[in-house]
This record gives sequence, C-alpha cells and structure tokens, in this order.
Amino acid sequence: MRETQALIERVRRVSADVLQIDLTVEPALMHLEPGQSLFVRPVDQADWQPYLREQWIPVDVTPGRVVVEGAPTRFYAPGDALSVLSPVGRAIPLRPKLLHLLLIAEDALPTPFMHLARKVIGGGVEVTLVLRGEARRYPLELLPPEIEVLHGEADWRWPEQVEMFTWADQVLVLAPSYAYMEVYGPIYATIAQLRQHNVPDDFVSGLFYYPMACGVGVCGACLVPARQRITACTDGPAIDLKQVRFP
Amino acid sequence: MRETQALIERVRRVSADVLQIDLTVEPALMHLEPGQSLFVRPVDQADWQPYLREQWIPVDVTPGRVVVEGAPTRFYAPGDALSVLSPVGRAIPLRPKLLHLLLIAEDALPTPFMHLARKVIGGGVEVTLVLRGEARRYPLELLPPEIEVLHGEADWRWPEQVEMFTWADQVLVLAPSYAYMEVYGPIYATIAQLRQHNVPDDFVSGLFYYPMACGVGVCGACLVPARQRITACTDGPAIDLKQVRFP
Amino acid sequence: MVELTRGGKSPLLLANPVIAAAGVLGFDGQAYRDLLDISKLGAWVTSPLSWKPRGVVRGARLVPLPSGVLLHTGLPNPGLRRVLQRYAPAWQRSPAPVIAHVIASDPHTVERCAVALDETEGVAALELGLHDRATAEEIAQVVRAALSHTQRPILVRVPLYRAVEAAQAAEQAGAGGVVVAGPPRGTARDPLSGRLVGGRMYGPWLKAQTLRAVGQVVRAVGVPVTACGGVHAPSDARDFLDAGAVAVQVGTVAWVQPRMLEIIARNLGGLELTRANGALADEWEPGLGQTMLRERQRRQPPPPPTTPPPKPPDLPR
Amino acid sequence: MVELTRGGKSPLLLANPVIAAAGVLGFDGQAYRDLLDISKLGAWVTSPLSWKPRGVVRGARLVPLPSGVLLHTGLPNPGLRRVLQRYAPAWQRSPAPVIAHVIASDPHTVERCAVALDETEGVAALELGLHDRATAEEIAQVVRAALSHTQRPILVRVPLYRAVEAAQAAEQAGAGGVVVAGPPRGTARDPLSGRLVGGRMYGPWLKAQTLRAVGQVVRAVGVPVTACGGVHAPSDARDFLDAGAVAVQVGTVAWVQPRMLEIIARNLGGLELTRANGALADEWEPGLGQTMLRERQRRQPPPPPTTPPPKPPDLPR
Ligand SMILES: Cc1cc2nc3c(=O)[nH]c(=O)nc-3n(C[C@H](O)[C@H](O)[C@H](O)COP(=O)(O)OP(=O)(O)OC[C@H]3O[C@@H](n4cnc5c(N)ncnc54)[C@H](O)[C@@H]3O)c2cc1C
Ligand SMILES: Cc1cc2nc3c(=O)[nH]c(=O)nc-3n(C[C@H](O)[C@H](O)[C@H](O)COP(=O)(O)OP(=O)(O)OC[C@H]3O[C@@H](n4cnc5c(N)ncnc54)[C@H](O)[C@@H]3O)c2cc1C
Ligand SMILES: Cc1cc2nc3c(=O)[nH]c(=O)nc-3n(C[C@H](O)[C@H](O)[C@H](O)COP(=O)(O)O)c2cc1C
Ligand SMILES: Cc1cc2nc3c(=O)[nH]c(=O)nc-3n(C[C@H](O)[C@H](O)[C@H](O)COP(=O)(O)O)c2cc1C
Ligand code: FES
Ligand code: FES
Repeated sequence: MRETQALIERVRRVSADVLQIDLTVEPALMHLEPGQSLFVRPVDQADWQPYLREQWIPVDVTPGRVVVEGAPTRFYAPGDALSVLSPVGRAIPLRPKLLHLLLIAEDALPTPFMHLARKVIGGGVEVTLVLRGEARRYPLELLPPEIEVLHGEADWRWPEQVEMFTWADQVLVLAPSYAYMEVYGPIYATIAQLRQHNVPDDFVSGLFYYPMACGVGVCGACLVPARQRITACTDGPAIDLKQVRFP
Repeated sequence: MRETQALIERVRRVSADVLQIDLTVEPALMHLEPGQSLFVRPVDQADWQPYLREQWIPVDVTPGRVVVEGAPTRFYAPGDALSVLSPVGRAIPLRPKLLHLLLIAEDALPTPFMHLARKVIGGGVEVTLVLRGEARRYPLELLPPEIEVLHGEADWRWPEQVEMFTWADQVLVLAPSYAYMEVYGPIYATIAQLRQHNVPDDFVSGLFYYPMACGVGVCGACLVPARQRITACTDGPAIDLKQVRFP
Repeated sequence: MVELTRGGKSPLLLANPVIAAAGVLGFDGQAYRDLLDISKLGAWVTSPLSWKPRGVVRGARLVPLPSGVLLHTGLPNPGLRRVLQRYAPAWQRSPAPVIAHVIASDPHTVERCAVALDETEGVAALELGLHDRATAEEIAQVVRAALSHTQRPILVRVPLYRAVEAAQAAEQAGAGGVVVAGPPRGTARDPLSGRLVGGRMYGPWLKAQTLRAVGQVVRAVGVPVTACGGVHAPSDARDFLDAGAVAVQVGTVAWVQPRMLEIIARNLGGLELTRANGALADEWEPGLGQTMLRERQRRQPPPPPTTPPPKPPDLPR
Repeated sequence: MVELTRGGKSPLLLANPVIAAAGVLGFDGQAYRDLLDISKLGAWVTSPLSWKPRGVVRGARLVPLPSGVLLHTGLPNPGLRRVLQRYAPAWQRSPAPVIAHVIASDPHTVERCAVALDETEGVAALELGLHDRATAEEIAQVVRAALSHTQRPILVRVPLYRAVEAAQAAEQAGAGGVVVAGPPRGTARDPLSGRLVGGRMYGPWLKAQTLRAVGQVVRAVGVPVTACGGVHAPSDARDFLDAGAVAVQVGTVAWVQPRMLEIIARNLGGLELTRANGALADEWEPGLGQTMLRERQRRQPPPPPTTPPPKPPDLPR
C-alpha cells in the first residue's frame, strides 16, 4: 500500500445514477489489477468531513490514467487534488483455464466487474452479465459490446440459473453491502446443491464492499463472517463463498 | 429578522487578505443600514460543517445587490446559493449634527466602517480613518477617495490623538475580538480624561463582532461585559463604550 | 397527546412530541418570533432560571469544533423575581405550553423557585437542571424540595455521563419524568485568544451519545423519558422515539436553521397515531433501509426444486 | 525521556510522547508498514487481547457520523496464546516499544494474560482496558491481578464518562499510570440496513471531551496521565501536554492520514527539552494566538501624560 496524489481530469455524469471520473495518477497506480481499488480523500480536507476515505473502483486503467465509476456522492471538480491510498484489496483470483465467466449483479451497479470484464474479454473469455433488480438501471452503453447481458424484465428463473451455472467456469456475484448474506447465501446454496456439495475453490465468489475505515485489515470494519479472520479490504473484494459463514 | 436566499454573483480577491463577494439579494435586504449585517450559510449544508453561520458585513448596498467583504475563509463560487438571516444588529447610531467622524481600526480590516463611511460622506460629513497595526495592510484603493487616511509607519502619538479626539464629533473604534478590552479600554480612558469624565452619549463606541451562534440575543455567545445585558448580535455592533465594564 | 410526566398531582400532556430546549427561545419564547411558529411545538423550555441573578463569564465563550461548537456562558439570568416581572405575562399568552427550567444548584434555591413558579400562571411544568456531578442524595433533595412546594409536574434533566444513575435517583424521589440529557462539557483552545476554555458541547454527533443514554434510561426507569441532544432533523427525532423516548427537545439546530424546529414538529405531529397502529419505522418514513430489505424478501426467486437436476456433463472442477 | 508510569518494579520510559493507540496498528504493528515509520513513535499498543478467542459481531459495524464514525466490532482476537505464537517474534524485533492491551474483563483472565505476557520478550508494558461500567472494586481487582503476576509496568485505560473515579481507583490499586480515555459508546442508525446499532465513537470533536477529562484526572491522581481520544494534529497533542498529560495516544486519524501519526511524533519529539526550559506554548508553535496578544502588549502606545491638556474649545456634547 502506498500513498500518492491524483488529479481529477474529467467528471462525466453518464446517467442519473452513475458518475465517471478520469484521474491522472502516478505510474505506480498503473499496475492495478481488476478487483483492486483506490482509497481516496481530498488533499485539502481541513474540515474532517466526510471523515473516512471513499473507496473508488477503477473501470479502466491505462498508462497514467485511471477511470473510476460510482454513484455521485459529493461534488468533485476537474483540478481537485486527491490523496490516494492504493492498492486496496487483492486481484480477483481467476480459475485456471477460464473460458466462461458468469457475473451476477443484484441491486448494485455492476461497476466492480468492468475492469475484470475488459481484461478477460481481451484474453478470449466469454462473459455473461446478469443484471437483476436495481442493477437493471445501469446504462448498457457503458458495457464492452462483447459482454452478453441478461437484462430482462422477468426474474431469473431456476432453469436459466441451472443452465448458466452449468455453462460457467467461474461465477462472481455482487449485491449491496446490507444484502450480502441474503443474496450470496441462496446462490451459493443453489450451486452447492447442483454440484452435490463439491464446489471447486474460487468457483463462486461474492464481492464484498463493506464500508471501510482503515483499509489495511486492522480495524475490523469490513470483517467477512467466516471461520478464519477475513477482511474485505485486504482479502477481498472477491471472497470464495465456500469460506463464508451464512447465518 | 427574516430568512431569505441570496445568490453569489461575483467573487473578487482584492488583496491577499481581502475578498469581496457580490450577492444578488431579495428586495427586503436593500434596507440594510450601516452596521447591520448578514448571517449566512450555504443552502445545501448537508454536512454541518462549518456548523455555525458566518457573519458577513456589507460594504455597499444598492438595489438588489449587496457587496460583502472579508478575509477569505472557505471556497465560495459564483452561483452558490446562500441562506441569509438578516438584518443582524442595529444601525450604528450617529450623533446629531455630526460633521467630523473619526474611525480607528487597530489590527482589524476596516471593512465594518465602509458602508457607514460611504453613506455619511454622501451627507457631507468629513471622515478620518486611522489604520493601525495589521489594519495598515488594507488596500487603500478600496476606500472612498473622500476619506482622509492616517496610515503611517509610526505609531499614533499622544498629541495627534488629542488633536483628533478634539476635532471629532464622534469616534468609532474597531479591533479584533480577542483584543476588544485592551484596545477599547485605553482609548475610552484617554477620551474620558480629555473630557474630564463627561463623555457625551454615543461619542465613542466600540464595534463588537464576537463569534456568534444564535444571532437573536439568547445564546449568550456575544455578550458584551456591561452592567445590563448587552448582546452584540442584537444591540451591536456599535456599543457606547460608556456602558462597557472594562477589566 | 404525549404524556411527559407520570403520576403526581397533574401530568404534563402535550399535543406534539417536539419541544424547544432550555435556552433556545430565551426567557420569553420570542427569540425567533419572525422565523418560527411556536404554536406548532409541543412546548418550549425557558432559559435557565436561578433565584439570585447570575452574571456572564469573562473570556472566550464560543469555540468552533468540527461539526459543532463549544459554548461557555455561565447561565446568566437576572434572577427569578425579575424574570417573572418581565416575562410571566408573555408565558400566559404563549401559544405553546411553557416549561420553566430551574437551575437545581441546591434544595433551598429550588424550593424558593418552586414556590414562586407555583403562584405564576402559564407555567405548565418545571424542569430541574442538574449539575454534572450531582449525587443521588443531592438529586433526591432537589426533587423533593420542588415536589413539596409546587403542584406542577416535575421533569428532571440529567447529565449525559451519569444519565442512568441520575434518572433512577430522580424517579425514586418522585420526579414525573426525566430529560436525557444535559450536554456534555469539554475543553478546547480558543483560536482567537490562544487560551484553553471549558464549556458545553453541541453538534449533530452528540446524537449518538444521547441515543445510547436514552436507550439505557428507558430500560432503567418507569417514568416517561424525553430525549435532548443532537436532534438536527426529523429522522433524528424519530430515532429517539424508536429508542423509547416519548418526546424530544431540540436545541442548537436553531442556530443553523431556525425553521427546523417547526419542520421537525410538523413532521412528527402525526406520529402518535401512526405508531399506535403498529406501523414499522419505515412505513412513516419511506426510504429507510428496512423497506428495501423487506422488498427484497418479497421478491426472492422461487426456491430451487427439491430434487437436483441431472448432473450436467463436463462440469469444471 | 517521558515517564509513562511511576513506581513499581520498572517504570515505562519512552523517547517520544506519541504512541499509536490500541487497535490502530494491529497485533504486529505492521498495519501501515509502507506508510509509517514506527521507529519514530514513542511506542505502540497492540490490538486488544483476551485469554479466550473472541469472534466478530454480526451486522452493521461502521456508521458515518458528522466528522466521525461509529464502529462496532466486538474486540475480535484469536486468543492470547495464538497471538503470542504468531506475533511475539514481531514484538521482539519492533523498532518501538510494544505495549500489550489486555481486555480487563475479570481478574482471573487478567491474571492468565499477565503471566503469559510476563514470560514474553518484547513487551514493554501492559495496558488494561476497562469496560465502561467497571466499579472501583472491579478495577482494584484487575489491577492487583496484573501487578501480582507480572513485573511489567501497568497502565490502566479508563472510560471517558467515569474517568476521574476510575483513574483514582486504578492509582490506589497500584497502577503505574493511566490512559484517559477509552472512546465513548453511542447508538446510530445504519444507513444501509436501517437498523439502530451501538458502537464506539471516533472523531476530532472527541478531543474536547477528552481534554476536559484529562484536565480533571491530572488534578485527581499522582501517577502520569496519557491522553487518548481526538488527537488529529500536532496542535491537538500539544494541547493535551499543556493540560498536564505526559504523552498522547493517537488512533483513528490513521484512517484519514496514516502518516499523521509520524508527523505528530516528529513534531513533538523535541518538546520535552523546550518545555524544560520554561518556554511558553506558543514559542514552540509560532502563530498560536497568545503571541499576538503579547506582541500587542509590547507595542502599546505610550501612556497619556498624567496632567490632561488644556480643555480645547467648542467640544461637541
Ligand atoms: C446548556 C448550558 C450551557 C452552559 N454553558 C456553559 C458553558 O458553555 N461552559 C460552562 O462552563 N458553563 C456553562 N454553563 C454553566 C455551567 O454548567 C456552570 O453553571 C458554570 O459554568 C459554573 O461553573 P462550575 O465550574 O461551577 O461548573 P460545575 O462544576 O458544572 O458546577 C455548576 C453549578 O451550577 C449549578 N447548576 C444547577 N443546574 C445546572 C444546570 N442545568 N447546568 C449547569 N449548572 C447547573 C450547580 O449547582 C453547580 O454547582 C452552562 C449551563 C448550561 C445548562
Ligand atoms: C476501541 C474498541 C472498539 C470497540 N468497538 C466496539 C464497538 O464499536 N461497538 C461495541 O459494541 N463494542 C465494541 N467494542 C467492544 C465492546 O466494548 C464490548 O466488548 C462488546 O461489544 C461486548 O458488548 P457488551 O454489550 O457486553 O459491552 P459492555 O457492556 O461494554 O461490556 C464489555 C465487556 O468487555 C470487557 N472489556 C474489558 N476491557 C474492555 C475494553 N477495553 N473495551 C471494551 N470492553 C472491554 C468487559 O469485561 C465487559 O464485560 C470495542 C471495544 C473497544 C475497546
Ligand atoms: C442558545 C442555547 C442556550 C442554551 N442554554 C442552556 C442553558 O442555559 N442550560 C441548559 O441546561 N441547557 C442550555 N442549552 C442546551 C439545550 O437546553 C439543550 O441541552 C441542547 O441544545 C440540546 O442539544 P441540541 O442542541 O443538540 O439539540 C442551550 C442551548 C441553546 C441552543
Ligand atoms: C483500528 C482501531 C481499532 C481500535 N480497536 C480498539 C480496541 O479494540 N480496543 C480499544 O480499547 N480501543 C480500540 N481503538 C481505539 C483506540 O485505542 C483509541 O481509543 C482511539 O482510537 C483514540 O482516539 P482517536 O482515534 O480519536 O485518536 C481502536 C482504534 C482504531 C483506530
Ligand atoms: S477497513 Fe479496517 S479491517 Fe478492513
Ligand atoms: S449570538 Fe447568541 S446572543 Fe448573540
């Protein structure tokens, strides 16, 4: 983890819910892997408000530039300088011989999938993204065209699920933080049942973005319920659902 | 006291220490008298920081527009909407048959004198402004040209003082809030001695700008030490120094 | 109606659970007369009263804190007799009930104040302000001094740091209700003079400390609890009612947005009724998170069939 | 050198009065290893240790407050035996002294922890963390349990709301020094789940509450006092030393600016010397308001002559 400064270059409101910010960053930040994020605060935060750093998730990383995306929280303007702690978190582990990647976003912007999707598509992986609930409000034009999107009005039914879970070599699921247990639990249960409780390592992972305080694994704000100590900030965002203790 | 909204039209940094802000205000605010001020906060202050309203002091009031002046505290931009409580305070009482007005600013921007000076100069009053200590950093070009300025390197000596105090029909003194007692006390003592302890009402007043909380005379944040209850927010800013209890 | 005190000769009943706290509207309730319709409030509490006059302290009084302030005044007031001469007529005309805040420094003073206020029309109740270190015995003495010299309902305002113990002592001595809590004291460096100054602390972050104290006191006493400290929005007030308070006192938000007192009062005006019907918190505040959780539970996908489908071929390992 | 404990078999002496507080650098002090040079600190305190393992609580843990946060974790730790296995080697190598924070839930547990830590190299002192409602008797028991089973200096961290009473009890039982204070607890509504959650409160406004408590404890006890709570800048740390603390512990500012711990430590490193020479607060921090006041006193204009000048003509009335 390093502390560097970044500069806001552009702020684009791409839809009512989604803001994209282009950052000029130091070269060290160009090695961010999909899953890793930035822990950001204004350089000149004399007033301690907001108190905590914000976790900013890259959707694109090119030399000297990082594009982050999220729901608009406060006012940011081109030219603002930021203090950045990074990288926060681990690269999302990919299964060996990955060909079919299934991404499921439920009630949450699929932003955390974008960097990964761009990267694996380049490597020839087929990606399917299921958008459910509030996630359906995500502007489709932001997605790489190679991604197949299931984005219907209807709920995602059991036969479709079976088909997708069977087709996929790896599954990543995303939900809002207050609903992790309720979303990830049933999906894990379904897959476990399908695979007769013999789920391979890293076959299905949940992404965990709890509100964070320290970002370095000590404060316990982002502990994932598990037998061992798993903190989302250092072990996440992708946590193998095999390790999670559902209620 | 009324609550209205105002809009920032222009922000000018007129010197390293002085910022001028042009506000578009509602018609009610055009009746501000010299001495009265605005109690301001951003309309959209979701984060309670800063917590209290700021006291903004007009230097010029024309139909639909108020120019305020002060030291730069935080970032304000044209287009920002403000919630304004006003008027805060009373008009500075002027002595009948006022011809010679003496203004003394010690270590404080003479901003609070400007609205008054502009107004009485229009009525033919001769105004002398003594700038002492830090007040000498005030940019002279902001002053109406009719004002005579004593603005030297040297300290203001006893013979000059006598001359000025004898010439003047009314004296107003300004200091930073932490130094009111130490500045106003000796000046009052000198005048009292000169006038053989027979100082007319309102002959010499101090301006009191304590940090304020309520602005309506109840919280006690701005109490002026006196026998009766005097609050700077409702009875000030100009308080007859005869009424003040110096330590 | 909201019942702020229980037992005693007469209970304090208010039409609205939102009250202006001690010191906020001054001695006559007129502080924000052009900005605030106090008839919308459940009641208002006077600035603190003592038998003898108290002067203002010297030195710095207001220090800005992050999201708040520290204020030190020393409870200046001209003494009860003069306050009654000047302001009792305004109390009789007040469109909202008046609660007189009595500085409960010692039983003798409280007794004198209680006698004088008992004879004054327009006083709906007395609130006894305890100092931070009042012992159970001292609390019992001042409460009994008040009870035996007035017919009015008695509220006791307890210090934040010892809320549970003080509230229990007040209840046992016969107080009809408690107010949780007086603001905590702190020390800060005055940026203008460079000196360290002591004073009471105010700000929205105070709410979390008060909310905890309210939750504890509600479980510890049987008399009604009024919450006071850190209410800056209607949602804050509702959180306190959720935690078991019957009413809230609102204070320093008036400095930032005077009208907020009225907004909170209007917002909570209909609350009693809704709550009596057993509504959940978020049914009278759409948008609270719990609604989304319940939404989600409603539209859970159908459970998987109980027999697993045939094992598909070439499942990756 | 700063003396953090007095009396006992060995006093705790530190080269710098700035210490990383319990929980901030984890069990091994490595949390911010790339961002912070801990050899610049006077010492660091481990995350809280208990004899038995403690799991993490379920449900919301972090709620943003105005200029601060509320955090609830439940003191998760794998139990002292495992902590020692994993981290004791790091303590021995630590470039700054290590203070082990022991959750002082009961005398028996404290005794076991004291025995194990006494045998562990690289432990400079023990800090006993009291819970919020610990009575004087309970405090005496845990302090004595520690003292009779270890040679190490004993610090006691007291709760904010009862700092004076707890510090006195700790001193009487033989504690070498006290830490003022453990952060206060509060209740807030988690914006994501809509539920009310309890937890500890952190933020810069905490400083004023802590500073008052430190001032009170310094006057109430004879052992050295370490301040803890709300230090977010070097000036905060100096205010605590002005108020009589010998050292400060610094915590959550690490979340916002990890390097701030080191900045505070560097800034206060030379302090001891300067203070010993009788310098005033603002001589080691130019710009503090007092300098301007003294400046002003120096350049007062000459006093008026003692005989008044002749009365000038036509003086306005
Ligand atoms: C809301 C409020 C704001 C105040 N603002 C400040 C402030 O910012 N700073 C400050 O130092 N003082 C403030 N005071 C007054 C303060 O509590 C003390 O009364 C005063 O400062 C005398 O100082 P002390 O050292 O004796 O304080 P303390 O040790 O607290 O003793 C205060 C004395 O006041 C009496 N008392 C009775 N009722 C109350 C009550 N409701 N509140 C306070 N005291 C009571 C007690 O008899 C006690 O002996 C305030 C009081 C209130 C209620
Ligand atoms: C800095 C810190 C952060 C914590 N974060 C939270 C939090 O945000 N929310 C929360 O509810 N809990 C937190 N805890 C733990 C909390 O204090 C309780 O230990 C835990 O929540 C059990 O809840 P309780 O209702 O029994 O709490 P309490 O009534 O406070 O009882 C806590 C028990 O823990 C033991 N204890 C001993 N030393 C300590 C100590 N130093 N701190 C705390 N407890 C101690 C006591 O034996 C006591 O019985 C934190 C503790 C600390 C020190
Ligand atoms: C202007 C003002 C004056 C106050 N004066 C007193 C007072 O004299 N005595 C007192 O016990 N509380 C006083 N308070 C505190 C309030 O009664 C109340 O405790 C506090 O404002 C409630 O917290 P809040 O401001 O966060 O709503 C005062 C508050 C304000 C705003
Ligand atoms: C990450 C972190 C974890 C903490 N964990 C504990 C803890 O487990 N026990 C404890 O008593 N204090 C704990 N604290 C509180 C600190 O020891 C200290 O009281 C507090 O941080 C000091 O106040 P400050 O943050 O305002 O400097 C923790 C603080 C932080 C930052
Ligand atoms: S944010 Fe502190 S442990 Fe993850
Ligand atoms: S600011 Fe409250 S009395 Fe003047």
